[in-house]
Parts: sequence; C-alpha cells; structure tokens
Amino acid sequence: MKAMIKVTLKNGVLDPQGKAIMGSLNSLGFEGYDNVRQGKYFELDIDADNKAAAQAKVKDMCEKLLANTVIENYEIEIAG
Amino acid sequence: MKAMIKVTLKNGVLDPQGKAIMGSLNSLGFEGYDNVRQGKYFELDIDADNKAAAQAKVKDMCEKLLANTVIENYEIEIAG
Amino acid sequence: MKTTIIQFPGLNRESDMIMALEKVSGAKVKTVWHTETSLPDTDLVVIPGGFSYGDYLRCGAIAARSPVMKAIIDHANKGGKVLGVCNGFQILVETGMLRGALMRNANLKFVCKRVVLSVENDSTFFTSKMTKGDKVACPVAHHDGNYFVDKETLKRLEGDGQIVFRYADGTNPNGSLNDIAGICNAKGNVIGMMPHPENMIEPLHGKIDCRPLFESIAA
Amino acid sequence: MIPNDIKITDEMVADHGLKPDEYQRILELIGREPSFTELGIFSAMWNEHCSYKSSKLWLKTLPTESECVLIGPGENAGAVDIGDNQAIIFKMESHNHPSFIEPYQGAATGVGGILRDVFTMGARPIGALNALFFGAPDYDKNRHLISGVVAGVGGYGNCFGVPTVGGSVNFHKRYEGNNLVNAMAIGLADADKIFLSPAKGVGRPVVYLGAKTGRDGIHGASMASAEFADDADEKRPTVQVGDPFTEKCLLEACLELMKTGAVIAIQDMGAAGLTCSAVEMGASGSLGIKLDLNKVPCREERMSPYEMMLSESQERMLMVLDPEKEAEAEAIFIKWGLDFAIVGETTDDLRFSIWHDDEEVANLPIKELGDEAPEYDRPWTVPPKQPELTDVPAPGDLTEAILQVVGSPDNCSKRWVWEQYDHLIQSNTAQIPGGDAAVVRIDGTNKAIATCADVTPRYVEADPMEGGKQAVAECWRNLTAVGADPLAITDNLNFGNPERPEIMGTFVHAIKGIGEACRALNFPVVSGNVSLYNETKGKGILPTPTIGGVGLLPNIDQMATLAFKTGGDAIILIGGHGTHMGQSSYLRDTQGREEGPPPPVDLTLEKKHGDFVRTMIRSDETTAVHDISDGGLVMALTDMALASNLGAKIQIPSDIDAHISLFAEDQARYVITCKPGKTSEFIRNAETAGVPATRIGTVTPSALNIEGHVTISLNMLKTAHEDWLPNYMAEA
Ligand SMILES: Nc1ncnc2c1ncn2[C@@H]1O[C@H](COP(=O)(O)OP(=O)(O)O)[C@@H](O)[C@H]1O
Ligand SMILES: [Mg+2]
Repeated sequence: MKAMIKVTLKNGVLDPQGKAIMGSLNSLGFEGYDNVRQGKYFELDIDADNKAAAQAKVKDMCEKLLANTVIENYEIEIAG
Repeated sequence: MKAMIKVTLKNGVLDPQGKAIMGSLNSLGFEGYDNVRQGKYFELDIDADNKAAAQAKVKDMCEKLLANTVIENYEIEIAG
Repeated sequence: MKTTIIQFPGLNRESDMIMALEKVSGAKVKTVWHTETSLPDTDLVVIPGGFSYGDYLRCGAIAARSPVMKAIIDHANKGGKVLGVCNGFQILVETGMLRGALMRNANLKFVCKRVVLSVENDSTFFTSKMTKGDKVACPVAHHDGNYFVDKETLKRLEGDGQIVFRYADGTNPNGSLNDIAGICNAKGNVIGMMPHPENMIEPLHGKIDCRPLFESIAA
Repeated sequence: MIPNDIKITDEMVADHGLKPDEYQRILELIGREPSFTELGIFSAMWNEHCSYKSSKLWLKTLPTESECVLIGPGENAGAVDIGDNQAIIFKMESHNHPSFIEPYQGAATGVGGILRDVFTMGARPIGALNALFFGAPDYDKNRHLISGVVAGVGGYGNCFGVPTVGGSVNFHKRYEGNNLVNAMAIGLADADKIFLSPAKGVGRPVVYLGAKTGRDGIHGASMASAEFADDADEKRPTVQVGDPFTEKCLLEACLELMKTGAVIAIQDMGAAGLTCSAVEMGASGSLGIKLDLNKVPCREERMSPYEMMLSESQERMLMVLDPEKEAEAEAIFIKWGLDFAIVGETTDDLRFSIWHDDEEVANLPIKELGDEAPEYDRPWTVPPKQPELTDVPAPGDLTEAILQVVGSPDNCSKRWVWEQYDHLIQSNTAQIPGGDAAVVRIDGTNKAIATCADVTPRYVEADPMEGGKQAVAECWRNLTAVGADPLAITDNLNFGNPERPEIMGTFVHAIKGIGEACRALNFPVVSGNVSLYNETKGKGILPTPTIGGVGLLPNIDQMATLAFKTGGDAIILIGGHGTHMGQSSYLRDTQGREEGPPPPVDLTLEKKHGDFVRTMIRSDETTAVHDISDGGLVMALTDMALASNLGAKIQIPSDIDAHISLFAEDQARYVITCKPGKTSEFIRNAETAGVPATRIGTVTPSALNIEGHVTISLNMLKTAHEDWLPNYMAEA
C-alpha cells in the first residue's frame, strides 16, 4: 500500500516560508491569492494487512518522527 | 477557493531527506515500509471565477515559483 | 567540571566547542557517540552545532530520536546540566527538553555574522560570570534560528526568567520572537542557544567577549 | 535499456561527442567494434573534460615546481609543504553548465566535488572559496541564478563544515546563459601521509564506498563539454543532487580509515564516476581492474552496465584496500552509515574488464584509455592588440564618479553573498571575507594559510597575455598584502569553444601570461581545471582564467589587515601614482566604455614591491595594508576606511588629473599605513629597496577627503558600496 502524508503548520504558528513565497508571488505579478502556507509531503510504501492497520502504523510514524506535533498537524491518506 | 499543491521529486532524483528518514524510522523500530520520499506541500486561498481558472493560475505559480521543474513534479487540487 | 560532548553524524562544530571548553573552562572533555545508551560520569552534557543527519526532515529532529537522548533526558531530570548550541539547541527543542521551535530564518537565508547578545539571566551555569544586561559580541551561523513559541508559553518563559540571551541593538538576524537567542528550562539546568560563543573566545576571533560564559562553566 | 551488443551507428558515435576520426582511432585501438558500454567508456574518457585533449599541449608549458611543491598537477589536487611535516592540498574546479541548469544543485555538487578531491588525498578541508561570474545586472535570469548558486555553495559547505572564506563575484553580459561557478577547496594533511590514486598489488579488493549509484548526470561529463545551444532551457538532463551530510560522513570515514593503514589507493568518483576513477587507479598503477557491476550498490532498479559506468552520482569513493584490514574498514563504514561493497579486484593483465550478470560487457586496454586519448594542437590566431586610449574625460562630478565606481556591481561589497556562508566554523578564521585574502590558522600552531581567488576577465579579453599575467600577479599581491609568502596556485581556465582559432588564441596567450607570471614570482601551478565550450548562441564568455592562490604566514601575529587602525597614521602609496586608464572600472562604470589595453604587468616591479611590503609587515612597520586593483587608489582607500569606520585626508599630485590618479589601475601598487613617527624611516627603507613610496595623506576620524577636490562622508561611501547587491537581489 501507499501512504501519503501532509504535514502542515498549526494555525497561529508563524510560517516564514509561506510569507516569503507571498512576497515572491507578489513581485512576480500574481494577484488574488492569500494565506500561502508551506508544509511537507511524504510518500512511502507500506506493508499492512488492511488500510486501518496501515493508517495506524503511519500515524505512529507521524507522532514519533514525521511531524513535530508541537507546531505541526498531519493528515494521512492510504491508497491501494 | 482553496488550492492544495503537492511537489515531489521526479523519479530517479536523489532524495537525501527520504534516505535519512528511513534510517531514523529503522532505528525507531519501524518495519515493513519502503521508498520514503519527501516533498513539499502548499496551501493557499485563491480568487477565481471557477475551478479551471484557479487551476490555471496555480499552475502558473508552480511553474514560476513553487516547483523547481528541473527536478520536481507538482500536482494541484482545487477545493470549493 | 566534568564535561561530555555528544557526537552525532553531521555535527561539525564539536572541535570548536571542545577547543573553547578546554581552552577557557579547563574542563576535561569526553566525547560520546550517539549510539551509546548511557553517559559517563559527567556534570555537563554539551550538544554542539552542525547539521546532524544533514538537518533533513527538520533541524535536529532525527538526532532527537537517537538512543543517547534518553540518557541525556535522565541526566537533566536528575538535575544534570545540559547545554545545546545551535543544532544542539534545535535538538533539545525537538526532544521537548526546551519549549518552542526553531523555524527557518525570516529571510530564508543561512546567516553567518556577528551579532550583539544581551545577557538576560545571569544565574545559570553558563552566565554566572556575567551580569544581567551585559552585552557581548557573538557570531551566529544558522539557517533555522527563528525562535517561535505560543503566546502563553512565551509569557511564562519571559516571566520566569527563562530567556537567557536576547539579540540586542537591532542585530536579530533571523526574526526570532522577542529577539530570543537562548533560553533555559524552568529549573535552569538545560540551556539552548543559537549563537556560537565558542567562536568568540580568543584574539584571533576578533573579540573575546564570550570567554566569561565558558569561565562560568569552570566556576 | 539499450542492449550491450547493439550495432554502433555513426549517429550513436556523434551522440557520444566523438568525432569520426576519434571513433576510427577507437576501432584501431581495440581491433573491433566496441560494445555499447565500451562506447560509453570511451566517450567519458575521451571527452574534453577528462582528456584535456585541446589544452594538454599548453598546460604542459606551465611551471609546476618549486622548493615547496610536494605534488604537482596530475593527482586529485596539488600539495605544498608548509613545514613541520604539514602539507596544504588544494584545487579549484568549475561546475558551470550544471549551475546554469539547476543553480542550487549545480553549485552544491561543484563544492562537493572539489571537497572530495581534497580529502581523497587524506587532507581535512580547512577552507573553501568560490569565484562566481554572472550576466549583466539586467539579465532576466540573474537573480534566480545568483540566489540559487549562492544558496547552493553555502548549503553544501555549511553543512559539510568547511569555512567558506573567500571568492569573487563578477557581472558581465558575456556570461548570460553561461554563468561560471568555480569552487576551490584547501585541506591540511601530514606531508608524509598523502594518499594517491595508483593501485598497487595484484588481486587486491577494489572497494566502493559512499552513496548508492543512481542515474544521476549520465552524460554529465559530456554535457560539461558540449556547447550550449539556445534550447538549453528545454534540455532537462538528470540533475545531480548533492548530499552534504553523506559527504561529511564520507570525509570522517575516509580519514578514520586512512589512519588504520588499510588504504592502498583511493580515488573519488567525479566526472564519469566509476569509469574515470577505476581507469585512473589501474592505469597509474600499471594494473588491470576487473569490476563486477552486480556488486555496485544501486539506488534504482534495473540499472544497465552502461548507466552504472557513466553515472555521476555524488559522494562516492573507490579504493584499493589491504585485504588484511577489511574487517577494520567495514566497522568504520558501518559506523558512518555508508554503503560499501567489494566491487572488483586488481589484476595483472592491464585490461579494464567489466562484468555484469556473468557476462563481460567491456574489456579494454586500461592504459590506452587514458594515454591514447586524442590530443590536439588546435589552430590559433594572435589576439589583436587594443588601441591606446586617447581620451578619458574627467567626470562632471567627481563625488558621483567615486560613488559609481565603489558601488558598481563588480566593485561593491559581496557581503550579501558571504554572509550566507559559514566562514567561521573550525574556529581558525583569522581574516573573514572582505580583506585582500582570507587567513586561516593551522590548528594548534602559530602558522596560518592565506588564500584568495582572482581574475579580471575584461583585462584578459582585451589582452589575453597581460590579463593572464595580471590574474596571477593580483593573486600574489593579495596574499602578500596580508603578510603571507605566496606558495603556489591552482588555475581554473574557463574559455569558449577551442575549435574557434580566435578563442584558442586567447587561451594560448592567457596560458603564456600565466606561465610567465608564475615563473617570475616563483608561484607554480600545482593543480587546476579546464572548462571549455563556455558559450551560448555562438558567443564565448569573457576568457576567465581564475587563479586560486595559497600563501603561508609563518607567524599569525604578523598578519596585516586592510582596515585603518588609528587616526593620525600616515598613509603611504607604494608603487607611485598611476596613469593607466585602459579597461579601468572608471571607464566602465562612469562612461559605459570597455576600451583600451589593460594595465601592463611588470613582473619585476611586482616582485620587488611585494617583497618590500611583506618585509615591512613582518618587521611590524605597517599598521594597515591593501593592494590596489579594480577601481584604483580611491577604491583601495574606500575599502580601508569602511573596514575601520575611520576616514582619510589625501593629497594627490597636481600634475595629473584627479580622476586619473584616483582611478588608474596600474599594477604592483599598495596602500599602507604606518605610525606617524615612523613615516620617514619607512620611506627611507623603501628608497633603499628601490621602491617608490610616497606619503599621500593621513588617517582621520571620518570622511574621505581628497584635498582640493572632494569630501565624501563614510556613510555615503558605505551606502554606495554595501547597498548595491542587497538592493539588487531584493528587486523582482
Ligand atoms: N563569492 C564570494 N565568497 C566569499 N567571499 C567573497 C566572494 N566574493 C567576494 N568575496 C570577498 O570579498 C572581498 C572583496 O573581493 P574582491 O573585490 O574580489 O577582492 P580583491 O580585489 O582584493 O581581489 C574579498 O575578501 C573576497 O574574498
Ligand atoms: Mg586585493
């Protein structure tokens, strides 16, 4: 199975990268957008009996390593 | 509308981060997983008349800034 | 003071730190490889700067989860002293031994330059030879030193004297909240800081402003 | 996957960058048609980058020996003796084309490559430099390229843990579409423990160490030698991604391993990876090499022998180990988390034999692969001389002109760049960027190494021979200005298409100039790199022979810096007032003209003046020292003032136009300061040495005052000098 994980900054946590990207987009002439936030994205192959088991295993990975839960949220999707 | 963008390394491009993460997951005792790849994830609010227009605008942002198309692919999702 | 330096692959300022500790504090320095699960008899544990595991994923994240960290947490819980500088600070934050997070510098660039630090707390093991309000020149060299913490915690840190160093005279190089350059835990035995005092201790470095910090360790 | 036994067509030969007559030579050499893998191996070994086929003839004319040279060109890097059984190992290399295609990774892997060249020889890197050349400021890709390249140089060096202490940044229209990234590394080793590439002993294990092999940069080496077409943007070759963390582990593992005595020969995998490194080890050791590619650690599935032989994956080493120490070696590799494998053995048959899936996919004569590479005496023409300048009008406003020159893209402060580099790590940096040369103490001693990288491409363009001399002379002068004995250089020769006689002529004359200066200054070439075919749309870059120099300060307490020290100190001009305005910054920055011949270089004077300045520094007679180069006297004074926050009051001669004496770029000159009471003694010393020395003024608390002409506040100078680059980079 394939796991896809999005890690995003919690609300209220400052995001210097998102801010800098807005600055660049502005100077490239883009308009009509707001609230750019940068996060991380992971993909991995995972062995598990079923989706729920895979989900649990990946959740454990997120809690223990992939996300810093002090400042980050994560969202897991299991495919195939 | 909200745009969600996943940026991933093209196939075959070395991913030192993914490699380091695998090492750490191993030493944390995880098993039965493989091919960890790290990418970037962006979210932003976008003004557009319709999804197609939003998609086009975000695509332009990816090409010009958000993705390094020499080594990265991107995938855009627009949500109501 | 018996001092132990922790070595992770990718750290690269350990020789700078050893040089400063030995030259100024006279401390005998032992080194411990990250795979160890216990520490030698030691008063102070120092985690130096660098790019442990390339700073991949998040700065300090992978090192924070290595075997030796459990021993360091035990050491701190028993009141043992811990100093993390730069990547060492990031590692301490990732383990939760210190509050907050170190985000990418506000201008997104790595920065190596001299800043001015003001000493905000002069009662820690690293600042006892200084006086609150003292200003010292000190270099920084980092990409992710932009200290962030939620509002309530910040208030607590400020109120409890847990801010140890602040960037002074408009020299904040990274956008750090309240110009925070270094903090300690509630008990004051765990200190983390982004700047590199070990690079400002002999005339060759242009100034010797940071010697008193290392002298504090000897005291 | 292309089968190994595919019929080789003319088109495939051309695709591999081999000319028909070169292919003919291959057929004669091996007596049959090559296999596909063999064709790949030949293309890698015989391209310009690896074979130096257009340049070898001329490189041979450079002086490569002196009392201090331990190892000259030919190894991974050159080595000089600095006493106490210590050696400095250094080299410069370009990563130009990759840095245009992917600025961050191109620059990063350039730094990684040069660091590997140095630590392959057993040296711990103690300093890095980078010379960067970009298009004119209005070039639309410039900011993207600059920010990427600078971040890449820093990203790699900072993580690896080497202080990046010097370099240069230049802008010119002729680098548009072909920016240059020249990276230099300096390492420290025990003089009696330098590791070399020749394999020794038959039947010994050939060990692969480092990162896994992927399909990175296949044809990278060929790319580096192929002229860029206008559609370069469309080409998306497999870009190599640097992994500085693995490189740092590789460094520590190699140094640890070398201490055990297990390493018999070692070679990093650079351009054309496994091919070049294995051939080099075998050929130089007069041994054959047999490789079993099934043993090579691969990152990707189903890699073909062809791909494995040509992959340019980074952070890899090849070595011949003492079989008795295999277990010890293995423990070190595991400790540092590196991939390793015994991938072959040394043989006595002088063949390069490659096996895959129990099939021999290549079997070539190993020595001939290198020795029989084509070597060309390319036709060249004598570069035309530039007519002397007849008119150099005075500026309407001298203040304005001074601010234009000190704040021009080439002359302005490069702080925005070097503050992104960790220039302090290792605790030994005695002079950070911003001075004439960086100075790095040798740990645990009172000695120090001075280093800098120089070239003035517009001079080389206007007169390749004088320009070549000037690059060496300026490098020598910068080392002298901090008080060092210049020891040796590495050169990175960046030129256009050598198949064009006028470009070849530029190359030939630049080398003649470099050689002449090296001989006159006893400043030999110990390593270097040639990068040809640097051009876009049929127009070559400015000829850019970057010179990286290394000097020794026997006693770091006698180091000179360019900052004024105390108000009241006397300011003395060494070498006399200048008059040469051809190719000057003044002409370019205030009048938009690049005309005239460059300043002539009198090497005898250069040596005499420099030796005098060094002697004075060593006997504590100076308080500040700076050489005069781009921008002339007034630029030098500005640098000295801004570094100190002190000013100067200057008298210039009345018989020369002010703008001439302030901006002339005559060579062999320095500005020094000394204690006021020592002035007459200093001038007497100079007279005795036959060196022109004139007191031109005094250090003051503030402002630059050219008496009878202008007074400019330090703030104005600072704004002009410091703000150009950050402002430029902040614009969209
Ligand atoms: N890319 C760079 N990296 C590091 N230092 C640099 C870079 N570019 C310029 N510098 C530093 O800025 C200073 C001025 O450079 P330059 O004008 O080329 O000096 P000079 O005229 O003495 O050769 C030098 O100390 C140089 O090392
Ligand atoms: Mg100079």
